[in-house]
Amino acid sequence: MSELEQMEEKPTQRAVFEVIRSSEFDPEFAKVVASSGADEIVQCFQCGTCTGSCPMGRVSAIRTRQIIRMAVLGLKKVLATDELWHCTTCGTCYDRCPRDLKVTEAIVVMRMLAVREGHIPPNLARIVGYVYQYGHAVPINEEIRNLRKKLGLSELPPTTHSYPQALESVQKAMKATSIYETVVERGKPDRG
Amino acid sequence: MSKSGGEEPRIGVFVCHCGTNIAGVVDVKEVAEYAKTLPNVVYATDYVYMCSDPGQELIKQAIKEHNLNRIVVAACSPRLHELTFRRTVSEAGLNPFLFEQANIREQNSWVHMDNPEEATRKAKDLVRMAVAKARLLEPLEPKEVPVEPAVLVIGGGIAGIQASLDLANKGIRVYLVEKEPSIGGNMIRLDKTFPTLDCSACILTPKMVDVSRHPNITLYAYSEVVEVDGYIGNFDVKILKKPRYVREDRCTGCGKCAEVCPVTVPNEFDLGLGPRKAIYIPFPQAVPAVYTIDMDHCIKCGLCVKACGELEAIDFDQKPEEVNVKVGTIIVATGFELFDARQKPEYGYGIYQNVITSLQFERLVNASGPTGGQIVRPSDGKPPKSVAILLCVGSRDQKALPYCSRICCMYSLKHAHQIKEKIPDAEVYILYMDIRSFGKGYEEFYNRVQHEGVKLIRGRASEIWEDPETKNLIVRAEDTFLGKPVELEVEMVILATGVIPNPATEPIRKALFITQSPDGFLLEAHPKLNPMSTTVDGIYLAGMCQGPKDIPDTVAQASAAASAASIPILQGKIVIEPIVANVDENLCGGCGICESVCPYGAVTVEEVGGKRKARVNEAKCKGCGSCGAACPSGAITVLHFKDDQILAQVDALLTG
Amino acid sequence: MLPALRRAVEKEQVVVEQRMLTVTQQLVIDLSRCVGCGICVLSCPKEAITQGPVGAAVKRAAPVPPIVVDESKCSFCGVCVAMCPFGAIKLFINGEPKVPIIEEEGFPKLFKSIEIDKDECTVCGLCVDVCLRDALTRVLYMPQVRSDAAARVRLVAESIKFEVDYDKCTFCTLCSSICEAIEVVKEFSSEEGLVGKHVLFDEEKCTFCRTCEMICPEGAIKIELATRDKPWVGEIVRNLDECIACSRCVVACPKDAIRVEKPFEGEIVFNADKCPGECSTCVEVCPCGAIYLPQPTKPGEKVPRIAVNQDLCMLCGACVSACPVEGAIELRRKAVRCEGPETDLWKEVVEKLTKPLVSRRLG
Amino acid sequence: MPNRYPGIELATRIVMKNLGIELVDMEGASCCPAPGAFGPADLFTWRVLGARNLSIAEKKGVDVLTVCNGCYKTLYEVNQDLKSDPELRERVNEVLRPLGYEYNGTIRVRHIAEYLHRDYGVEKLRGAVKKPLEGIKVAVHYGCHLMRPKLRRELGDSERPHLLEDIIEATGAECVEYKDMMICCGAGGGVRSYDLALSLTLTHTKIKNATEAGADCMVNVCPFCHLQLDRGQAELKEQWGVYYGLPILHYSQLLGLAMGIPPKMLGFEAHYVPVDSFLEKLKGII
Repeated sequence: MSELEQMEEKPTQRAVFEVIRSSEFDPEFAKVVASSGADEIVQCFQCGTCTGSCPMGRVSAIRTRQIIRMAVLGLKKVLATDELWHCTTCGTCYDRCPRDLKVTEAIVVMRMLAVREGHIPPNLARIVGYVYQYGHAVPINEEIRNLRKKLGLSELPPTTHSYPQALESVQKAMKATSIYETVVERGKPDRG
Repeated sequence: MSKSGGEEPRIGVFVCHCGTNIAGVVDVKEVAEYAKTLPNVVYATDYVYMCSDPGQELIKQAIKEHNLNRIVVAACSPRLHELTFRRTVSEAGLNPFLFEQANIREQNSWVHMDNPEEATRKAKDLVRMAVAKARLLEPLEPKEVPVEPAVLVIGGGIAGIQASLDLANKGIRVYLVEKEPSIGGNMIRLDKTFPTLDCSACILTPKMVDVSRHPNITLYAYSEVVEVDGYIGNFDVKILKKPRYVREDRCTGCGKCAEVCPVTVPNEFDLGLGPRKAIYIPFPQAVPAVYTIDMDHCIKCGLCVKACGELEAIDFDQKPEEVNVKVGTIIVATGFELFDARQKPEYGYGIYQNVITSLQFERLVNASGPTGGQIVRPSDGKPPKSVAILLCVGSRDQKALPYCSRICCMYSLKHAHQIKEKIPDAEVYILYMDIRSFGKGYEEFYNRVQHEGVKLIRGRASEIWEDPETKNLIVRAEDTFLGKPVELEVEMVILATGVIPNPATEPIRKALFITQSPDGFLLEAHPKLNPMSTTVDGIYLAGMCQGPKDIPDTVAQASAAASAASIPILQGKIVIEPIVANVDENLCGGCGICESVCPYGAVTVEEVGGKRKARVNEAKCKGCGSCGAACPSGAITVLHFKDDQILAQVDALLTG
Repeated sequence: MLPALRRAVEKEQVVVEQRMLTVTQQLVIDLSRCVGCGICVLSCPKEAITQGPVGAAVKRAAPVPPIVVDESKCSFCGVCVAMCPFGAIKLFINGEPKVPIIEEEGFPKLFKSIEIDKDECTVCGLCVDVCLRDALTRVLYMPQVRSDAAARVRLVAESIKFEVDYDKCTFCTLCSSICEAIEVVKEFSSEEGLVGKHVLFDEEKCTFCRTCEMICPEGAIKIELATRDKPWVGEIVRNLDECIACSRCVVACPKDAIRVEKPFEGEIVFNADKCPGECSTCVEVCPCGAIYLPQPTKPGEKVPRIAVNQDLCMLCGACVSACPVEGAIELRRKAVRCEGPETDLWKEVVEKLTKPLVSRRLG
Repeated sequence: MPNRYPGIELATRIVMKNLGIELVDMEGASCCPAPGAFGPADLFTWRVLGARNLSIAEKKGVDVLTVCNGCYKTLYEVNQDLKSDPELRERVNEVLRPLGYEYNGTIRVRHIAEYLHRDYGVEKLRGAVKKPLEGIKVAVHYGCHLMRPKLRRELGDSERPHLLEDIIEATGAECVEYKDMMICCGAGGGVRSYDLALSLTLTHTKIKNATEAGADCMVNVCPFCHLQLDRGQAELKEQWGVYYGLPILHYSQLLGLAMGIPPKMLGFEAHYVPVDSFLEKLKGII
């Protein structure tokens, strides 16, 4: 059996031979990404400065250039990839892009579109849930309360922790936008 | 209402179909019929191509048959065929300025393609306006001025040298001005030229010698053009000869002075890699071979004076000297400079010792360079066993230079070849976005370099880190073909820095009233059909000052510019368009606003009979009308665009 | 990136460096020698050197250079090297100490000299004791003679005469038995029997103790010593590079054997009435130790707040640079002496150096 | 204000008080909210909540000062977005108005590092230092969102900046250069909570390189970086079995030490990597 045949035998390897068909290109997707704040991505000339600059690219499978490429072509499956969530939004690619693309912003926009498509990472749902519940992504716990007291600070900081009405306004604001429905509600079962 | 020659206007209107360009949208027959209804129109017709021979014949016939004395053609933009129809009218015996063109194509049929009805209505409006103006047209007589048979060439690089030699060989006097102590420009710094690998100095120095010996060329080296006045055929040029502190007529170039000079400083010519003395010639084949004292570093110890001895060529008291010349035309060949690689801090130029620029590499690999052609890296003076060449440093970069610098791909391939030639076991990497090998024999050269084992990596370098111990450099990029980040540890990095217009061009550009394109290079009159002229008559462009180009293109453009610059001189006189500003001295208050707004320096306020009055230099005036619009007392009008003519058009538009 | 210009404070040095691929020039200022006198500031043809803080202004942990070289203006010509009276500035080209302008005779060296009259000098070393630098060293030819009697004798002896009266000598060998310098040679012949022959003397071993003379039973030995005029035991070695021409040695010499010629002629004036006292910055910075705070010799005596010993002053001007009081110190250099060609550049430098200098208020 | 490290809050309050700068609390403020972890959930909501926080400061008529790069990114960029886009501002205010808030774009947002460097001034800061931390080698950690993206900041070059170096050197300490100095701590963009192991790889690179360059501590200006660099070392020990023990200090804490504030008032207790050995080193100074 030839090497090629062997690889074709294994279904996991088949992806290597995957053909991207023009039918997969969703021109609407590219437009949505552009209209959500990453309007210049079509100018990408695939130089690779972003991938080469990416600290995460050296330790993970994230390939910034390819993410942008998929968005430009309208390959919506980029939204379902794990790598999309590997970006630390450090902005090095953004700062170096010779085409002045807002690379990091494009990735954040794509993440938002992924969330709308239902690809909600559990941590994101949890953090949004915390903000809804406490007004903070990192709420104060018992241990920190004690430490604050020990240091002579007020037990609770003068934030939503101390002002229930302020918390209520945060919650109302979140309810007034689509986040409540798309993330808070849908993400609930994930919150342990 | 002013009339010409006292006759009643008899206007003929000719509506062009331009194939279907106009007729496909505008109902040309209806427009022609409409024209007949306008006052003073005695004849109107339409035709498929007015600009064609039969079309022009049609106009001439109509003039004769109907005794027409004003002609309106409704067709394309006057930019294209105004001259054609002026000639037609003239051949029929009318003054060519009794012609008016209405643009019903660019400004009508092309922009209102989906609305034929409105377009037809607008065509009628435009014709009505043209007719209204035609009624008031006056005959104008073009003027002729004699041409000074000499050319000023600014910049002594290969472009200026080539242009000067071409002109001088035609028997025309040339004043060549170069700001550096020697001519040769950037090309004389290069080692070899792609793709033929000719030695740059070997092919250039014969031309430099020709320049210095040519009886028709006066060379002003170490000089600058400080003022230009006048117009095509008659430019007055003020040249400032900077003091060399060495008398050109006495210095023999023997070099004894430099031997004893105790002050050693970096030689700009070597981009700081090698030394020179405070009294120096930039390189051995310099033209003129005259030494120059760098007063920024000279301490006036007098050792050179002693060494020079009886020649007495050194003169610490030399002062700048002004020279005035008169020329008919001017060629600008002010060249380029390199992009400052420090603006890309991620590459560490200026911080890491072993990161150099391509031009520094040219000096490094050059046999007459500071190392005698040995390729060594700056940190330890040892030949590097691995080199990365980074393309597009500054070029094609929205954060720096948006344009392609055109030469870097090829010179970098050449550098890769030269490294392989001198250090055969060295690894050479080229990091590129695209290889643009656009010229004759260039793709073949690219092929050859690939054969020599140079590794081309398709990815733009993202950053460089220096290992503080070894001073080696770690270049990071993505190999976009593999889709993987790569790290290359190399002993030296060459940055293929892009090119920018020479900053020294700017004052010259302003003095000559020529314009620049958004990239900062000088703007040509037409990118396709007139790439060696400017929008100012009598001023031409050669070489990199107009845009990035390689040596063959520079030489070709220089010869083209020389040819263009010689035309007015060989004609001996030039005709000046009579559409110029005109001052009514009775109304002029001499406030000078016109002078300040004129973009061509054509209007000046002068004393006339004890009063200040605006004066128009008709040869310099382009008839743009800025002065007329700005004049608070209505003293300035532009002939052929007089106030009553324009107001008549406006009236015609509003009363339609 | 080349050319690389650099200025760095490294240990006790300021290094101003210009590096090209094939040539590296370094101007090195030795902070332990630089007193901040400002002579280089005035001499620099490119005005590349400026005065830094001197004296009391310097109260920081890290060394603050009293002169500041602007590396972008410096031509590395070496005039400052030639002019510095303290040898604090050196020029290195590719690592080698080199001053092309002096080598090409484009500029002279600052003149100074120390002359020692060997005839007068007793090598007492008082001059060495008072020297503030390492300009004088006492070299003794026989430093270890305390336990070596013979060597001691030879320091003073021109010759030692050992005479034996053979008429009296009985060749008893008493003398040779107590002294290594004496050997008694005896011979026997059949004809004459046992006969004494010679008493040999080795001058090198003699310590001039005269025991032989005393022990000889017949009084046959006679020792005489011819002494040198002046025992020549060593000399004072000069190092002009180190000499700051303060003349302390001249003052200290008990024999008036030293003559120092200073590079500058002129005078220094202390307007003691303007000095506020209790500052003593000038005293601290003076490289020659020429300035002092006069002490009353008896109670109630009025003494000036500050004074200078003109003999010790070499007119460098460090005190003027350091003094924080307007007009308290005035320096008037009248002439500058050199060794080598007096070029036009030298004359220009002299002109600048001979302008009067007056202390100014700080800031 | 950081919830996880109250010591940073305390240190900042004391230091600013000693510098004579009055801090005004923003009562009822919420999470900024986190640009990377919350933003992608819905960028509009992110701006609404950010604008709500800004409006609290607007009402008090004071500019916003952050001690955190994340808060800085959110509040600075939301402020910038809403100031330049009236339509977006109106949409945001439509949500806020019924809740009793309104964003008007009347204030500036500044980071404490920026404030001390640009407004307070490095020279003045040096003057406030009572115990110069001479001999202390600091590895500088900028964190990403202070300087980047540079097109949306006014702090200059982000490749080789010297903003933090300037204010750190004002304390008398020396900054050491280390490889990959400008890379991310690994935590940003929600990566810490998405994939801890992945985020720790960058943390490891940073801590290792800084340690090898001879740093005595690493100074940051962001509590989230602080967490990743500090607690991350404990996690690296647990997961990879490697431990460097490089003390992590927020700039406020470092400045506090240099101003002679007793360490126990700077809240080092909450740190995972003990700072005892570092404080030991400072014994002669503070």
